[in-house]
This record gives sequence, structure tokens and C-alpha cells, in this order.
Amino acid sequence: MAVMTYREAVRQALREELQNDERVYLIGEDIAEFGGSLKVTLGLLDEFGPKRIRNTPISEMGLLGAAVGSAATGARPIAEVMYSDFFGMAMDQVFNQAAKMRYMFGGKLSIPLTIRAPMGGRRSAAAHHSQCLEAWFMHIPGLKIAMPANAYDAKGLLKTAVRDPNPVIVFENKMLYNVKGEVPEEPFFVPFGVAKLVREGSDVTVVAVSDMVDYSLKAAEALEADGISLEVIDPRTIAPLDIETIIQSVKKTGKLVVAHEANLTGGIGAEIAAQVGYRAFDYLQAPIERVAAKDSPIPFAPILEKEILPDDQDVIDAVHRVMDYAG
Amino acid sequence: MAVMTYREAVRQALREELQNDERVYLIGEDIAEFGGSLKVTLGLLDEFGPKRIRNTPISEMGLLGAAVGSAATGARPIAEVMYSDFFGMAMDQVFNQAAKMRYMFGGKLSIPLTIRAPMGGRRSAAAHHSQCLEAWFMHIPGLKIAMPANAYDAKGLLKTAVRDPNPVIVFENKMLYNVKGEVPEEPFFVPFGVAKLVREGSDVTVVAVSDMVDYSLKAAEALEADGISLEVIDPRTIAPLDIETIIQSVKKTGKLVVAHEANLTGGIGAEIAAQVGYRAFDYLQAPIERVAAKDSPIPFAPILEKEILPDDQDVIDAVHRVMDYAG
Amino acid sequence: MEKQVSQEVGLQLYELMVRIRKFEEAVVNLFARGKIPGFLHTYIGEEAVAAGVCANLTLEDKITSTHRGHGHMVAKGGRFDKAMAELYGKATGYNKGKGGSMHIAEPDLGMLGANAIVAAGLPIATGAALTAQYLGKDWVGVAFFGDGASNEGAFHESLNLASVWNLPVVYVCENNEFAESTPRWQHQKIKDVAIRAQAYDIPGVIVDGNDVEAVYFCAKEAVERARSGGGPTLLEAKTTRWRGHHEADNQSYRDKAEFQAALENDAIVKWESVLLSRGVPQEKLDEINNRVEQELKAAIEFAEQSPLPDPADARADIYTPFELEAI
Amino acid sequence: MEKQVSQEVGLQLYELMVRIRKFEEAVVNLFARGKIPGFLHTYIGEEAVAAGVCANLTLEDKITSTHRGHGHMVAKGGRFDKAMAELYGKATGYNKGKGGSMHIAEPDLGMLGANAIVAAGLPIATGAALTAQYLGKDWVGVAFFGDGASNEGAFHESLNLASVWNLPVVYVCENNEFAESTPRWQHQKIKDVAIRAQAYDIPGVIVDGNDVEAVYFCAKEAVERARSGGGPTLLEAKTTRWRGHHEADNQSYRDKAEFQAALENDAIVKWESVLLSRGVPQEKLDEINNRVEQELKAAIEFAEQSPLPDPADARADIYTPFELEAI
Ligand SMILES: Cc1ncc(C[n+]2csc(CCOP(=O)(O)OP(=O)(O)O)c2C)c(N)n1
Ligand SMILES: Cc1ncc(C[n+]2csc(CCOP(=O)(O)OP(=O)(O)O)c2C)c(N)n1
Ligand SMILES: [Mg+2]
Ligand SMILES: [Mg+2]
Repeated sequence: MAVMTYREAVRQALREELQNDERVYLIGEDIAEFGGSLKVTLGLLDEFGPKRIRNTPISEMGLLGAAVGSAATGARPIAEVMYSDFFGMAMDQVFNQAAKMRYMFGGKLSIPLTIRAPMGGRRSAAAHHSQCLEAWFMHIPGLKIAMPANAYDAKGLLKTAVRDPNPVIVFENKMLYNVKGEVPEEPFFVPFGVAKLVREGSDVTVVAVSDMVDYSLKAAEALEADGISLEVIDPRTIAPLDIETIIQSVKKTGKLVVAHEANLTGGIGAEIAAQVGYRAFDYLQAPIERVAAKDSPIPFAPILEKEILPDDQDVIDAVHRVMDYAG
Repeated sequence: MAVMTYREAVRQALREELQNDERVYLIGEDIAEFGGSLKVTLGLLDEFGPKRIRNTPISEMGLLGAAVGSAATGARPIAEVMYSDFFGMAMDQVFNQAAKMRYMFGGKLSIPLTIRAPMGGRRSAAAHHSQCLEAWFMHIPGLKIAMPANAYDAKGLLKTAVRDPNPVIVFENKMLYNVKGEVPEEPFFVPFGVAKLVREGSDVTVVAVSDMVDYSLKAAEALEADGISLEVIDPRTIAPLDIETIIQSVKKTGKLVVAHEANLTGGIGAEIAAQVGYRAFDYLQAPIERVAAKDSPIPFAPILEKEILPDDQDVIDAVHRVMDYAG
Repeated sequence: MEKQVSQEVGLQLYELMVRIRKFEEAVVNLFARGKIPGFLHTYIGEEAVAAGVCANLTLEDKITSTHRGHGHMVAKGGRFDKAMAELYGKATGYNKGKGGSMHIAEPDLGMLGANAIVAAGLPIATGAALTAQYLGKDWVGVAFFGDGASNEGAFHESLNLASVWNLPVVYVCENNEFAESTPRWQHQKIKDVAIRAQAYDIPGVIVDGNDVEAVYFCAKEAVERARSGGGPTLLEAKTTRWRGHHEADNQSYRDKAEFQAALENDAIVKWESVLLSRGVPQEKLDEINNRVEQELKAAIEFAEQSPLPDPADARADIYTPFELEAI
Repeated sequence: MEKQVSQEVGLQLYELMVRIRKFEEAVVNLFARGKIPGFLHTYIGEEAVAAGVCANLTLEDKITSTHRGHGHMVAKGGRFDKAMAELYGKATGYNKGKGGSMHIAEPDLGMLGANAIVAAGLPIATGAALTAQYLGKDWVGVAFFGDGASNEGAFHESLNLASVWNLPVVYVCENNEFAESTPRWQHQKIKDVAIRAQAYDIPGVIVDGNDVEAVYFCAKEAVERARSGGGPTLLEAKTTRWRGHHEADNQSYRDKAEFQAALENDAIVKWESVLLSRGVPQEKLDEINNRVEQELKAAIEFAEQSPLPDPADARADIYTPFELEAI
């Protein structure tokens, strides 16, 4: 096992997939010499050259659409949307074209496209550089969505995404790029639709995605002191979603907290809560708690942003609510 | 009370608001002489002239963005997105600009913008002209969203939308345009955030939006024969959402079915189920059923589209499941 | 004297135009008789454009089409039977009835789909050209689109990207001077879309879209330029839409005299007389017409007799199957 | 001989440039000292553009800005204290600390906001111009944007719409030949963005962005054209970004010699000597510098002393209050 940052893990996945398959190339804004706004692709230009590490004009619709057309005709592009907040410039090519072409054409082609989209706040980047929009894409049949929460999954899920013949969006968490984790030396893949049992526990199930996984683990340690045992599950991909693993855990604990950074209303926590409420109805001992950002655009001032975004304390409070639930 | 179609009711609302306030104008593609692709604005050009009924080039980002800038500077535009599937060309101006400007600027301006967006399938219009995307917008703080299910609400909600100083999206249902209903002669407004108790009942609460309201009423009549009494509630606006009325009903019936035409995963039914599961936990006697389109792009062939989209039979089946729930 | 096509090519162009015209006339009739569901946008009057361009293309070349796509499908080598069955929404159609008129496609013919989102085909064709350049394939990408589509941001981003990367792509603007009901002067101040080529420093060419031979030679030059590494071309064909925007449109908004003149300028009739003047025997033309009519009759019969799709397959073809183990 | 500005205007231009330069220099220093959170894109080197353009505008005129917006804010009459407090994320900032550097705005000054979405300001300024034309106001809209932004679809759709409707708007392209790290030749083949005006049949003007007097007169002509009903203008100012794209960028990708030459071509130094040569006493210039420095010192003090926003207000300002009863 090597220890590396989440950023380096993503870069390794890109490097390995570029080495593995000539059809794979990178396309995005400032990803070449500059290494991307978040420096994830730094160094790849020297290794693979401008033909495979392609800087584009600022044209999200054009570059994602070109990636769709290129994927439809035999290449396997990996596109970067510099910040997921910018999807608004190119949604049509993602949800009407990439996601639907295979179906509309009766299964006559595939779109082996990977879109990397850094997400999330906590950097005082304000309302246009801090959003988590995964719920939009989970609502669109035809897409797959991965949300790596650590270096290992960042590499393994991205490699799987590139091999997958369907359009996949990988939401990388900006706050995790500098976080180190163990990553195997030898190539590996993380399957989609297989949740990870991050921490075994008996009292409350916490389903968390992206950086809420770490916050949940922090909460778990704090709560251990009070003798409360959390089982933490990271779905890793939300489309497909491994609901079985979640259901099994809830049948054991009888209590569920779902945690994501995106704002509460219409977030993926609603879908997970709805499915668990349906499938584990007789096992739930308390209402399902959702930990999420308060419904608001993301403010600039750190003190305001902290007020809006969820963290370990919010998980702890939610766990106490389900534990103390008297009905 | 006059009896008129949903289309005519929308047109009346537009006419009255155009007459009421010089700052109000219509902007959209083919809305002038052509009367719009769905003929909603037919005749208004003759009445109000090209300055107020403004045909635009095919430029969704440009026209919605211009409407945002115009609303920010004292006008009150009513924009038409010919089919809500086309939002993909202009999302940024809706969710990053219109929805967030007031907040980002510390409350220093308002965006009194109304966007009319015909939605829905059942017309063999296939994957790009049949979608229901309300869940995307419900997830964006700063927007209000109305979904009129009949002529009365189509007029009343739209008039309120135009008066509201915030950006409002009104999703009109294409299949309802020709459906007639009673509409008062005198001007009236339907408040946002106030659900309508469409049908009183005692056994099961059905929360339905847009054309699923009529399907639910059909289901209610059919089920009455079997002695099952449905209470049908139409939230009318999903942002704000009148959850109180829904909770009260569920506390009475102990059973809930949520019905919308959008596909299941990540639809607004998830949010409503999550909220009710949370707030009425001890009152629920059965898992909350969601009636929705199966997760798929909308196919062209009528026989396939019918298979994908929900109708009264799906509501009936869901009601039977909650009634027969044994645990 | 002017360049002339060989008699062989001349007849090929004639047959392609006749095929499109007769197919569309049949479709109009069948639509009126309720045989074809959904929207119907016909290509009648614009045959010389698809024919003149596609006669320069191989099956390897990739085209993207529009909502008005039958002509492109037929010109790219589409069979009447599978095309007609698709329009009928039958299981034997090119796309199993899932696409219909607005999404008909056959990747094996290099036809990447009609597209119900205006201008969405431009980035996709650009991507097909990117694959050719990237993987060293010798196909070119061709995007058909209308004058109205040239006002979409996707047009701008595509041409700029193709120009920066010198991609092998031809952008064919079918300028019929209408975007639905909106006349050119209402949606753009320029008289010729071709002038927009200057914004990308690429060649912009204008051709009489009713002169199939002129279209053929202009397209030939553009296709050869693309194939030989000379980069993209914006080719504008001046043409006329004979019927309504779609079959529900009575064209009340059109200038009758102007329109009448256009109708008399029938590309097929004109080309017929040219061929005759060049010594092609009438029998040859009659034989072509008969052959096409026979094929059309058989195709309608095929569509009529074909089975409807099985509802059980409604959700097939959304995702391409993928087994990680298989890696 | 060439047109010359009056001494009064000459000093106004000088003061505006000095105000921007000193404000930005202070901000750079404060950012390095950790006083300012988030991203920081400075306007140093481009002062003559904002100054030359805004000197032609009244408080009624509406501008939209970019991620690089301090210069526009200051040139449009922004106060140092409230601007600095906003960058600090303080409650006393122009936007209560909710916007920060990338969203600073003051509608009362006709400053409709910095914008963190590239090119999003163009449709909004177009809309401000639409309001002026529609409601008969005599303000003009001005959109500042970069060379990189000219590759976004929003640019294309905005200019086309403004041209069709002959709107009173000026599109000011600040061409510093870089889009983040991407040099002009990598993002567009054209040398001058102004040539794109031909795609909309509107005037395209190129001016030396380091000659504040030239910018002033070119902008004057464009603004007067807009105000007098002459329609939109695309005004391109050739300029140079002195610092990194943002403060975390060391510009390793830049040609050192070229860059050095640019630095020596300092618009402020040049204008200073012009003013002196025209008989303006040095004392006057010194007095301006002193005044600006005093105001800046006070502004920093104000920002330092100002309170942080109250977390309780984090979710204020999302919606404009609205009471239906009040209608
Ligand atoms: C993004 C988008 N906007 C609007 C429409 C509705 N629409 C379909 S065709 C059309 C007109 C297209 O005009 P043009 O590009 O000139 O093609 P033509 O119909 O003349 O062949 C419009 C507005 C659409 N399908 N997609
Ligand atoms: C839609 C969108 N795409 C990309 C970005 C990231 N980004 C911010 S500034 C910038 C470069 C802008 O270049 P230009 O328009 O020339 O302005 P300049 O920074 O040179 O002033 C980019 C790519 C963004 N903020 N928004
Ligand atoms: Mg047209
Ligand atoms: Mg620039």
C-alpha cells in the first residue's frame, strides 16, 4: 500500500487509463500546462502531450458535446468540468444527449464518456463555486454517478468509470484533494453499486457521501465516548445505488441518518430516506434524519458558510435525535 | 363562474397581467403571431403588439438571461421556455443567476421573473419533448415553483407568479391545455404554499401534482366502489411546499401515496415522502407509496410510453398496497 | 463552362432527391391518416441539400441531423422499411420505436441521429470529427442545422472549437429563412449565416440549395478540405421549407407570393430537365421513380405488418451492459 | 490633431485608474496576509479599460462585471470602505459578506455584480438594456467580459439578441489574451474578438486598452450610439493582466519577455506624463494620490473594525418578502 493524496490518486487513475488505452484522452479547460484549476492533471501534459491532454476554449457546451460525439464514435474521453457549478452552461449535452442517445437509438450505440466534476464548498468560494448538484443527475436515467470519499475510491471508482461503456459523472470533493489515504500499488477497480461499510456499529446507521463520510467518522468517535455505536456506510456510487446494504444495516440498527453536503430539499438524502422508509418500514425505530446544508445559496463569508454547511456536529446532533426519539 | 380550457385560463392570466402593469411583457420563441408552439399566447400579439409580445431567436440562454437582467432593472418579464426539456440550454441563468442574485448581493435587488414551462409526456413526443424536471428546481433555493393541475389554478397561480417579486417557474401540463374547468369571471389569485384539498377522504392520503391529480380523482372514484376512501391533496406549489396540510391528512389516514409524472428516482415524491416519514412517523400505518414514471428516457412509441408513464391504474395499485399492508 | 457531374453521379443525386421527396410525401399522407404518432417535420423542398452533401460522403462519415431529419437519414443510405417502421413506432424500426421521427438514427450508416434539441447536433458532429482526427480515422463529421439553430450558443462553441483544433467537419446550414414561424429578419440581422464563419477564421460558403449540382460541388470541396486536414467549413445552402414547420402548422404567417415563387423553383423538376438536356433518357428517370415507388410501397406494407414493441422492453437499452469482471 | 479630453476629464480618468490600482495593490497585500478569504482575481494592468469606459457612464447606466470585478466596481463609483469590507466578508460590506470578491455588487450604482460564471454577465446586461428600451429609460447596459468569455455561447446569444432588437448596450471585451492559463491562440483562431461583431451586423471597434484617452473616446462613441438608439457595439480593448489569473497563479506559462514589455507599458504612468505635458501640475496628481491613499487607509481600518456577519442572518435575503394580501 502506498500513501498518497486524493488528488494524486485521481492523477494516477488518469495516468493508468491513458497508458492502458489509446482511445482515452483528457479534455477540459486549463487542464494541460496549468494542470487544471485544482491541479489534478498537473504533469500529465509532459507525459502524454497536447494531443491527449486537450485544453479547450471556455465552452462547456461545446467541449462536453464534442466529448459526447467523440465517445459515440469510438474514443473514450475523460472530460473535466472545472467546477460542477458550471454544468449550467452545458446541461443539455449531459442529460438530453449523453444520457439518452443509447436509449433513443434503440441501443445502437454506447457513450463511454467520463466527466470529472469537482464539487463542494468550505473554501469561501461563494455561490458559484461551491455547489453539490449530484441530485440533478441521479434523477436522470442513463447516467451513472460516483462520489469518491477517499483516495482509494477516488482512484478505483475513476478507473471503473473510464472502463464503463456508459456516461459516468465522478464528483470529486475539492476539500479532499489534499487528504492522504492508502492506495494499492497494483492497479485495481472499485465496482459501481457496491457500498462500503466504512465502520461497523450497532446503534445507528449513518449513510454518508463524499466528505460527509469523514465527518461521520469523526462523529462516530465522539459518540463512542457516550457509548453510542455508529455504523457508517458510504454508497460510493449513487447511480447505481446499493440500497440492499443500507437496508440490511437499518434492519440491524433500526435507526438511520443520511448525510450529504448538498442542501436538504430535493437532495439525494430524500431519495435514500424514501427508499429506506419504504423497504425497512417495520424496522425503523425513529424517523430518518437528514443531515445536509441548510437550503440557501452558499455565502462567501466563512462564518456564514460554516452556518450553512453540515459537519460532524450536525451528524452528532442528528444521532442524538434518533437515539432519544420517544415518539 | 365561466367554463374555459386550461390554455384559455393561462391566456387570461397573461392578458390581465399585461393590462394591469406596463412593466409586464412576454418573451419567448414563436410566441407572437404563431401564438407559441402550444398556442397559449395566440391572439395576444394583436392585443398588445410586438413590443410586449416579444419573439426571440432560438437562444434560451440569451432570452432567459435577458429576462433576468430586465427583471433586475425594473421590468417584470414573463418568459416562455417552449418545452421544459429545453432548460438544458439555459440552466445557468436560472439556477446561478436568477435564483442567487438577490442573496449574493445581500438582498439588494429582486428578480420579479416568471418562467412558463410546458411539461410532460403522453403525446409521443419522445425523449426531448416529454420531461418533467420540477425536482431540479425544487432543489435550488431562491426559486418558487408552481404546478397548476386545472384551469382555475393555471390562472390563479400564474397571476400570483407575475406579482411575486421572486423568480417563479410555472410548469404547465401540455395534456391539460384542452381540459375545461370553472374559472371565476372576476380577477383572483391563488396563494403559493397553500395546498388544495381536492377530495376529502378517510382511508388513504394521495398527494398528487399536475395531471396526476385528475388520475388520482379517477382512481378515487374507482376505489369508492370497493369502499376505499381517498383524500386527494394537490400542493399546487412545490416551492414553497404546504407540508402542514399533507401532514395533517396523513395523521388522519395513516397512509400516503405520492403521485407525479416525473420518473421515480430523485423525483419530488422522494422529498415529500422523506418529510412525511419524518414528521408523521408515528402515524404511518404503511410504507409511503410513490407513483411515478419508471426510470427511463421517454420512448416514442405510444405503447412504450404508456408502459413508462403513471396513470390512475398505478394509483389504484399503490392504494391497494398501502391498504393491504400487513407488515 | 461550369463543372458538371458525371451522368452516374447525376442520376445518384436525382434518385436521392426522389427518394426523399416520395418518402416524405408518403409520410405526410400517412400522418394525416393517423398512422404516425407524435410530431412530424418534413424535408420537402430541401431535398437538394441532403442529397448534394451526402452524395460526397461514405458510410464511414458521420452526420448529425435535426428535428427535420428524414431527408438526412434517407440521403445517408437509410432504408425505407426500417425508417417507416420507426416513424410508425414499430419494433422493426431502426430504433425499435423508441426514437421516432425526431430521433431516428443508424450509427452503422454514420447517421448519429435526428435531434429534437435545436443545435445539439453541432457539438456532437464536432466530436465525431475529433475522434477522426484523434484516432486517425479518415471520416469527416457533418452537422446539418437550420438558420434558427445558428443563433444557439452551441453553434458558436462548436465552430470555435473546430476552428481552433482544425477539425475535419462541415457545418451545413439549411437556411430556409424560418425558425418555426419566425422569419429570418426577426431572429438575425445578418442576411447570410455564412458570414459567421469569419468569427472563427474558417471558410464560409453560400450555395443555391435548389441547385443540387452546385450543392454537390460546394460540399465536395468542403468535405475534401476536411478530409485532407484543411479544417472546418461553414456551408450555407439557401433553401425553402415547402410545408409547415410541422404538419400542424398552416403557415398563415408566410408571404404567399414569395412562397409561391419558391414552390415553382423545384430542385427536382429543375434537375430532371438538366439531366434530360444532357441526354439522359426519360426512361431512366421513370425507372428510378418506379423503383423508388415500389420500395416505398413495400416499406409501408412492412411498417403496417410489423409488430408493436413489447412493453416488457420499454426499459431495455438505457444502459450498455458492463461487467467489471470482464476487464 | 487628435481629440483630447478636458483637463477635468483627464484628471477624472487619472483618479479612477489610481483608485483601482491602489485598491488592488492593497487587496493583494491583504490577501497574502490572510485577511481576505476565497479567490482573488485582480484588475491590475487593466485599469484604463474600466476607467475609460465608466467615465462615460451615469449612475443610471447598468454594468455587469466578471470574476475580475473590483476595477469595475471602483470605476462605477464604488466606495473603498464597503468594497473592502465585502472582500473581508464583513457585515458592513456592500453585500453583507454574502457575495465577496466574485459577487460584489451595488445596484444603486448601476453595478449589477461581479459574476463567477464566465460570460453570464452578457445576457444580464442585455436585459438591462432591454428594460431601458422597453420602459423608455435612457440608461445603457454595459457588459465587461474577457477574451475567453467570447467563446461562450452566452456571448453569441447576447450579441445576436441585442442586434436583432437594436438594444442600447455596449459589450466591452477586455482582451488580455489569456483565459486563465490558456493563451489566445489556444482558445480562438481569430486575432481580434472585434471581428465577431460582423456575425451580428453591429459595429466592432478595437482600442488600445493602455491608452485611457483612446478608450474614453471609443467608449463615448459606443455609449452615445446606444443611448441615441443606434444599437449595440462590440468594443475590444487590448490589455494585459499583470498578475496571475488569481493570486495562487505564478504564471509559469507566460512568455517572460513579452510580459516584461507589457509591464513597461503602464497606462497610469503613460497618462501621468501626458497630463504633465498638457500642463497639469505635479501637485494635483500628488494630491489625488494622497487623497486616494487616505481613503484606502480608512477603508482598511473600516473593514478591520467591522463586525462579522451574524450567523443568524445566513439565510436572510434568499427571497424578497411578498404578501398576496398586499396586492
Ligand atoms: C433548444 C431548442 N429550442 C427550441 C426548440 C423548438 N424548435 C424546434 S424546431 C425549431 C425551429 C428551428 O429552426 P431552424 O433551425 O431554422 O430549422 P428548420 O425548422 O427551419 O429546419 C424550434 C424553435 C427545440 N426543439 N430545441
Ligand atoms: C462558465 C465558466 N467556465 C469556466 C470558469 C472558470 N474560469 C474563471 S475565469 C476564467 C478565464 C476567463 O478568461 P477571460 O474571459 O479572458 O477573463 P480574464 O480572466 O482574462 O479577465 C475561467 C476559465 C468559470 N468561472 N465559469
Ligand atoms: Mg429554418
Ligand atoms: Mg482574458
